[in-house]
Amino acid sequence: QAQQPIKVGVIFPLSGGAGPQGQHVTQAIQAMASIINDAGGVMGRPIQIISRDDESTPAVGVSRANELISEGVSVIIEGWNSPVTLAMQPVINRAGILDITAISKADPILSGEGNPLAVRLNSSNSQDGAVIAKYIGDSGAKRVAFLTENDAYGNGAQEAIEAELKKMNYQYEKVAEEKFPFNQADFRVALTNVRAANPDVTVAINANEGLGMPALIRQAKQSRLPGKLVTAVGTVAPSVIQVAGEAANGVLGADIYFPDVEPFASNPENQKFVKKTQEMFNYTPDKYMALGATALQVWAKAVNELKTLDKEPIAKRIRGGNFTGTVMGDIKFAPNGQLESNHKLFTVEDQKIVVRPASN
Amino acid sequence: MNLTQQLVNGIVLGHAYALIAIGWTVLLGVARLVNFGHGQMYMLGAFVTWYGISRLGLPYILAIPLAMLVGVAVGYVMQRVMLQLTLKQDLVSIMIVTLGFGYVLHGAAALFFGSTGQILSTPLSMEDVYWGDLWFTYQDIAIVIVAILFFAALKYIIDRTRLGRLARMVAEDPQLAELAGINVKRVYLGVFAFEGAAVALAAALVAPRTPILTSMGFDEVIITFVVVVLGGIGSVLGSYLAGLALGLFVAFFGAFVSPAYAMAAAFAVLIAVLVIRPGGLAVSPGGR
Amino acid sequence: MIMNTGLKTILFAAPAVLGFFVPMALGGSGAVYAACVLVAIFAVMSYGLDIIVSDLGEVSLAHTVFFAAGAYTTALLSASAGMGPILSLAGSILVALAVAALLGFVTLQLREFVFSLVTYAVAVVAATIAQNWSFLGGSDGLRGIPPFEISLLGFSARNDQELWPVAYLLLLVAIYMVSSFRRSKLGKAAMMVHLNQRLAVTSGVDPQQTRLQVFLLSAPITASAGWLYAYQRAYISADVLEAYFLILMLTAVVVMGRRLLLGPLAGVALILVQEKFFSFGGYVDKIILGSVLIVSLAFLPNGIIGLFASIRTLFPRRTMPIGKTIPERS
Amino acid sequence: MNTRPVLETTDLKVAYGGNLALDLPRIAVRERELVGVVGANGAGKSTLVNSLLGWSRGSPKVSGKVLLDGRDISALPPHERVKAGLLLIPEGKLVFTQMSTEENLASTADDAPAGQGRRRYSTDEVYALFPRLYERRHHLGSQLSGGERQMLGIARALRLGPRALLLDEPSIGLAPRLVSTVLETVRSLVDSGLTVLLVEQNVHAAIEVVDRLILLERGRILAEGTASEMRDDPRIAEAYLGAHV
Amino acid sequence: MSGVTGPVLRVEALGVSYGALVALDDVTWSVREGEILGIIGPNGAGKSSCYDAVTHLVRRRGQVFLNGEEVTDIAPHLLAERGLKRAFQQNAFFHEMTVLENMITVLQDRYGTGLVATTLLPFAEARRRRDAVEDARQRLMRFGIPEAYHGLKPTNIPYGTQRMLSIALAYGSGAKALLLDEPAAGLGGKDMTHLIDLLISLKQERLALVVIEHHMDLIMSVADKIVVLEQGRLLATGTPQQIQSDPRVLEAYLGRAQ
Ligand SMILES: Nc1ncnc2c1ncn2[C@@H]1O[C@H](COP(=O)(O)OP(=O)(O)OP(=O)(O)O)[C@@H](O)[C@H]1O
Ligand SMILES: Nc1ncnc2c1ncn2[C@@H]1O[C@H](COP(=O)(O)OP(=O)(O)OP(=O)(O)O)[C@@H](O)[C@H]1O
Ligand SMILES: [Mg+2]
Ligand SMILES: [Mg+2]
Repeated sequence: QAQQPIKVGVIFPLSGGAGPQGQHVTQAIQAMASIINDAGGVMGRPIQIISRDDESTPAVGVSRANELISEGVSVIIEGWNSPVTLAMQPVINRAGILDITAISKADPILSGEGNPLAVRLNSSNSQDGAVIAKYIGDSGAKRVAFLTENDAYGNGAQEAIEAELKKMNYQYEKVAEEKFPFNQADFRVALTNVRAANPDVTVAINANEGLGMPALIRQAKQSRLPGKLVTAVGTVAPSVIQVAGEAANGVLGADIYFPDVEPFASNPENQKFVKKTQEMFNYTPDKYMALGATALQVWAKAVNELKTLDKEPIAKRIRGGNFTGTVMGDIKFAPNGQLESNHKLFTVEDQKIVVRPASN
Repeated sequence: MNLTQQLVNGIVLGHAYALIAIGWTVLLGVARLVNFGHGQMYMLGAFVTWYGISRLGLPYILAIPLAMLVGVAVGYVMQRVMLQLTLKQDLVSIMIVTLGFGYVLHGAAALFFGSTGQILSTPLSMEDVYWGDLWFTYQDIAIVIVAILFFAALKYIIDRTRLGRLARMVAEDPQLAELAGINVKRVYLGVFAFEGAAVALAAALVAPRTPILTSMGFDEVIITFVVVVLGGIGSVLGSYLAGLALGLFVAFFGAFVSPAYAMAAAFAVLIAVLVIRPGGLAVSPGGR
Repeated sequence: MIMNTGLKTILFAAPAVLGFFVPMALGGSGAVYAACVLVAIFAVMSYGLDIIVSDLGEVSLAHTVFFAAGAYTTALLSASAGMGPILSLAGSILVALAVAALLGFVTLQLREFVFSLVTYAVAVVAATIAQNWSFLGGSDGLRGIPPFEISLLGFSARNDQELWPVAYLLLLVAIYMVSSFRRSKLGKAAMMVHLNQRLAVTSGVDPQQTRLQVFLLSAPITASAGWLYAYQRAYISADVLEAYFLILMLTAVVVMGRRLLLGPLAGVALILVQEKFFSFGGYVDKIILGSVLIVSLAFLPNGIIGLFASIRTLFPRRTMPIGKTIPERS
Repeated sequence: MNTRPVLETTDLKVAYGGNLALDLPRIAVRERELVGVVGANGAGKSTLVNSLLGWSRGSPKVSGKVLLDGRDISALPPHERVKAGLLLIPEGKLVFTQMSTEENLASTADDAPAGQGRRRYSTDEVYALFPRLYERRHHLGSQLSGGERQMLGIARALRLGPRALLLDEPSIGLAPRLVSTVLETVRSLVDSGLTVLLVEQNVHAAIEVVDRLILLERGRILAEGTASEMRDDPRIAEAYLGAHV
Repeated sequence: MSGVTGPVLRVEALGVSYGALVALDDVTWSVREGEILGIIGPNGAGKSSCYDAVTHLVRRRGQVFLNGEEVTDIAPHLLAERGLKRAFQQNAFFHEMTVLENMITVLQDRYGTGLVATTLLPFAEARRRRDAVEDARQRLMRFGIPEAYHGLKPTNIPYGTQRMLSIALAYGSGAKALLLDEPAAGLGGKDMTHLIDLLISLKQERLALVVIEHHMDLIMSVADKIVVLEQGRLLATGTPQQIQSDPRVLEAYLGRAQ
């Protein structure tokens, strides 16, 4: 009986535009499972990861969730696209299974409507807005332009930045605001408008890492966009830089995790995780992968602590709770289930992410 | 707001649209066939070009014919498989079979090329041209020139040459065309092979403008559809003009309103046009 | 002759009753019920499209809009206005009728590709609206749809197993509607317009009115699938307007062989079973689905069903009795 | 006159599904001969000329041999037989409705070779034969009247340089005046070197121009002979009666 | 105008233009019940265009009266509903259906059941459907289409039989006025006799018949009245005897054949 593995369901897009990222997150979770199993597993039983592809489609996500539920998983770690997460939440919740959202950013995920016991690791729009607003304020830029993906995520992110700027009572002029659909790859028309407005800072908010963001960075460079290009939190991953190539140099961004920067670099848990991932998948983890791994790790810690697999006590332990010794260091969840995180600004130099010395 | 730059954007975009649509114009107008796998064939053309340049180390000028060759092969195989449906003129089935081909191409390309984004950079796309405030690349110039030449040649061939007449005869009544000594199957195969080559050429020229993904192709097929129908089915000149008009519309709508709604607005205009003139812009109302 | 009709009725009624027990026969697990409910919902969705494709002879790419109209109306009426399933069904049908009237009016003059394109354009515009209009939840969609409960009957369905009777009933009604349509004057008129418009006109059929009426019948069928889907999923977003549902519908309509009464149902079942139980990952699944489409249309003139000629009698041909069913004349 | 048959068929059998629609031991048309085929509706006349070309709008099973100038062409697809000089003007739809008269007349087969008894008519020559077509040369096929289409159908075939011509009821839809004009035109084409198999419902008109007449009934030859022999044949008279009332 | 003695169908000053081409100009004729009106004229004279004008399939000038009532602005399908039916010069069928199904389909106005009734009263619908099959079979036989062809697709039956089917489909469940466009084209032998019998029997049913025909023997023997068109204009009207001896008609149309 002790040998019976505990099943953990994992649902991310494994194909389509977000497929590569989804695969990486899944791999990170597998790496973490292997670390946990090496350390004796959960309640003395090994973890078995069952992974599914939601194809970035809510309907598919829901069927996959149903499948995992009937496979008898104890927890489901999911969520790259917000609509997929929002669609899966009620289904998983009704089945009485714990649902941890790793990446999806939409605010309603934590609203409690779909899942009153929601937990999410990725930072929220409002958390993200502050760091960008602070940068704009510090840089003294007066002419600000926005290039924003026209959906809940993009508009929310822009609103958060503007709200923060207002809170700071910072005087600036919004010289351009261009919205575009998620799957846009040609930004020349929008960039022409932005360029004509001659901004000091252009904030680019585009979660389409496979296509839109690298295209935007390249075309901004080619069109000789004046001022600084600032990208929204978490939208410039190493994969984006790889596609964007040289054009990415000089782009400014912010994020919550960097594998080889303090405090992560010296964190033994993180070192273990980075090593394991490189060993198993020949890949250095990025922020998303770290979040996926942390999700599993936090759950495993809670289970081992409470010695139960039941949804409710575990969720209550996580929501509003503290955890020490995770990949992300010592972390804390807000009572609504949101992981609290620290943002760091970085610039891309020589196609490498270079974290700026902390100014706070 | 820089109107001249938007005009340049619109012109380049318009020629790109027209170029992407050209294969389908021929299919639809000349042989009354459709191909919903068009977008995926575009994707394949882009990836073969990319593969030729970055994996096989071919120069751009050789990667293009390679892509076209693959396009021809895919077009040929598609038509070979559908030949019976084509001869029966079963349009509903053809629409759906080509949709199926699009699926297969997408799946196969993703397995083969992977699903990460790639940059298809060509010697032309790396060369930016700055004229005062204006900006474009040599790639953009190539798109405009090739599109114009291609359309002119096509217009001439379809209207004036035996080959064009042949295809039009087959389009109308394959069985009657047989009685005129035409090898109908060969014409169908040829038209589809042409479609494959044309869309691959378009991909090799247009795709370097943006990063490429194996999941792309959806937008391309929609744009093609709009261009072909708006131009009046089968009208070569019409689809050139429709492509150009669409490009300018997208650019200026983006400039004055918002790029977010440019496609939806283009569709709204399309619907309005077709309600007023069901035959598209090229055909006079009530004609035929 | 009377005997014949009676026999036929039994022949139809028996499977209709037996069909209800299919999930139980398959083991009755949660996954089976979930699959069966989805098959029923998507089949109903496809039947709406079926009468457009098979009878009117047009490929409508706007049926996701009707599906979405049902789903969104239900989400709004149940989550925001607190209405029960019966009222939300009525609402869904009304909204779908309004949309269909508009779409039918716009496409009255259009045929073939142009028709397909315009319907597609409508779907794209609808998706843009759904994604951006906060009334419809924008890209976050609409949440908080309550469980399916008809207090009047004391009926409540909190999971797929409990929802199954509703889904199955809806499926039966849809199939019966489609079969009635095909036997009715309107169904014949649709075929006439489809096959030879000039002859149809000179036989006293108004093509435009016929097309409009068929649209008005088709839309509520697909919308009622959206209605149940909203309850089943408890969350609706703009993804219901995406290609996934469109391709699902189209495939279901044609894959078994066109113009078969049970074709769409069998098609949906086939696709979902493959997707749920024999999935090889997104890309391979795409290749499989594409190949099935190609093979069944290009190489099997009678669809997949043509392969099983023996069970063919279970799938009555849509058209009228042909030579052999006519009684011999003395 | 060379007596070797230009067009010959042996053991021709055509079946639709299970029904044998045609069963002919042998038919031969010699150089410069105009052979008429008559028979009631459904006798198999169209089936005969269509199967000589291997062409059909349905899907018949055809067996037997077809020889053109002694060469076995049974295995060739229809368009190859056309190139070899065997031309058919079918009944029913004859012209490309989306093309102008002029385009309809523009040659289409791969450089149909001249010689060997083949003559390609130039556009001017066909316009001279059918002045009406000249007047309508810029009209689309769909805009032509029924009779104009019939003329255009014949004219198109002449443009392709026939060695042997198969005509399926060319007089359908023609005004009486034109019926005789067309049939006389066919006769003069034969006199100038063409070989023709003419299917005609209008026995009355056909018998005036043909050299030989074949009477078909239910897919078999009921009678065969020269025009003068057949004129008095009672079986012909029967068919003739129907047409004449 | 009394319905009994007045013409069933009357057209006045009918004209059709295709762009610059005037295909029909100022043509007037009428036909009574139980009467056969023949329309003859050279190819391209505008005969078929005249039918298109009467049945409102083209834009035209002039007026059309059915049973004394002006129907000029009535939509084509409503004209059919009122009993004005026509056949086309080129055969017109519902191609994917069998001959019998074709016939059943055009009988829908008599045997069809509305959607609501079909849904609520399936048995009544089934009964009507069986009646339709039987009636369709009878009608096909009456129009000279033997039972052996009923199960075939229309394009697979002999051309002559296709002609008869076209007429049967045009007549449908019945008509007050029936316009036929070269019904005898391609007919011969027994089929021709059949056609003549059919025309006469339709005439005896008090149907008003208009027949375009190039087949002089046929038209002269069955028509009560003949209209001759040439280049879109009315050249002559009269009884067959008058027409046959009219020098203008001989010159323009009949030529030396007569
Ligand atoms: N495509 C087909 N499928 C099935 N049967 C066919 C087909 N075409 C012809 N037939 C049958 O073959 C026989 C001969 O037909 P065919 O058309 O050759 O006659 P025909 O002599 O040309 O008559 P007509 O004078 O009316 O043109 C008929 O019995 C007909 O039913
Ligand atoms: N749609 C059209 N567009 C332009 N011209 C047309 C159109 N239809 C017919 N015509 C022309 O109008 C004239 C009359 O045509 P119509 O078909 O009425 O002749 P018809 O008397 O029926 O001749 P036939 O006996 O040969 O059938 C012809 O010269 C024809 O070319
Ligand atoms: Mg024949
Ligand atoms: Mg005519």
